Amino acid sequence: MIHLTRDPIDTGALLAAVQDPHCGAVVLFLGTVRELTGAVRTEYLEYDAYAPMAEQKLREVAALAGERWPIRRAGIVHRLGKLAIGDTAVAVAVSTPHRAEAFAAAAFIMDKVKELVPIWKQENAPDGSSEWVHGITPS
Amino acid sequence: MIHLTRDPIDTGALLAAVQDPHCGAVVLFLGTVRELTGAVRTEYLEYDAYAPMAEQKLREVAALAGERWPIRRAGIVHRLGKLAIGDTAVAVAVSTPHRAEAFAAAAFIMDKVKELVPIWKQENAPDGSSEWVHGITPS
Amino acid sequence: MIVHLFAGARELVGGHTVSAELPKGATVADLRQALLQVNPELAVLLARSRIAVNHEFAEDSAVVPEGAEIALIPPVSGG
Amino acid sequence: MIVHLFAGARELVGGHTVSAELPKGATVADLRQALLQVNPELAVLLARSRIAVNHEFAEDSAVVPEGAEIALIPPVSGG
Repeated sequence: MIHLTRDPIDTGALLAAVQDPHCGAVVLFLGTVRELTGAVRTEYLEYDAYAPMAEQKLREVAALAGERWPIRRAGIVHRLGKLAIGDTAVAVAVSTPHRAEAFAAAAFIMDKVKELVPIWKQENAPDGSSEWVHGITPS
Repeated sequence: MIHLTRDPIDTGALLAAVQDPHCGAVVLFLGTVRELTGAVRTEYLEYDAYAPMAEQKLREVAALAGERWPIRRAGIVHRLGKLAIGDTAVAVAVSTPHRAEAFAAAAFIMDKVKELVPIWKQENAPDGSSEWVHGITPS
Repeated sequence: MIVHLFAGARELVGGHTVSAELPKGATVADLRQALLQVNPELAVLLARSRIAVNHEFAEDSAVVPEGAEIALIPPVSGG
Repeated sequence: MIVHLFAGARELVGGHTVSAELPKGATVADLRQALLQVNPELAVLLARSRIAVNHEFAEDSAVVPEGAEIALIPPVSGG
């Protein structure tokens, strides 16, 4: 289950998709919309993507993680469109035989999603102003 | 949400319990019953606990994690009784402002659960034999 | 004094509790000695186990309070 | 050659794509130069952006194949 969606992310379905009888560990990460980033208040976020490339890169990120850890199944779902405070923007789930691998693989996948996948968020403040976030310059 | 249960663990309720508008990250860990541990095949597991002490220790483990990381909410649910392959034995969920903290805190909680909480599992093999697991000697 | 047993200890003894006679002011170490005498079958597991007094792990040097809830905690295997 | 724009780049230009004239055999570096001439308002963001050719990040030295799908990828902020 690796895809983009404009609907709320179904974390139950994602968990079910990665469970495996050979695995003792599942880690699910949810990136949720925070009200405050430092002192800046968010009213809502808008996510956009270069969709075909983003889905390809999500699959590549899962494959990269699979080269490093014995992942049985991995799922990555990223939401697009308008998200309110508390909404889940991204969900990553992996199953592995043992727990240390699951934590490491899920953290790695999130790092790579934030580096390699063409998705952007626009901060929308309570005063009506908005700004696309382009904080991290790739080296 | 920190408790023992004989019923299947409701991971959706656990996730809902830890979500917080001030948090950008949720990590959920599930420890599930594996069919194979090394070459040993499991038919089912039976979990038992010294229940009042175990629930107290689960709360202490969550508090210990809260001293180290800015956890907004933490939940730990451990199942007791007979568990089949694929069943979830333990679920840990934490919410934090940023993701690195959530991964670290959930991993720490699992380490401490395995060290400090009086819960035991009995391996039941397909040949009908069974054995309580007392592998780790505390120092 | 009643000592609660769990998991492998329960299986070795064939019961959920054992009784041990302990004088007032006895320590956890004394309790271990008393348990060994009554239930020598626990010897190997007891050496690897912690003793809980009122739901807290207790050092061997700790005095066992009167009326305390005592449990033998073999190496745990939850999670 | 059409270049797809996203996020801040789309906002700066006021459109979803820009066109740039590129000779056959031109590289990604040439594409950057051509973009700058047509849309100087992209200068600052372009310097921090990657170029994707057929859904892969491309080095400045790479030749842009004919008929390729080209996109300007500003620093990403998903997750």
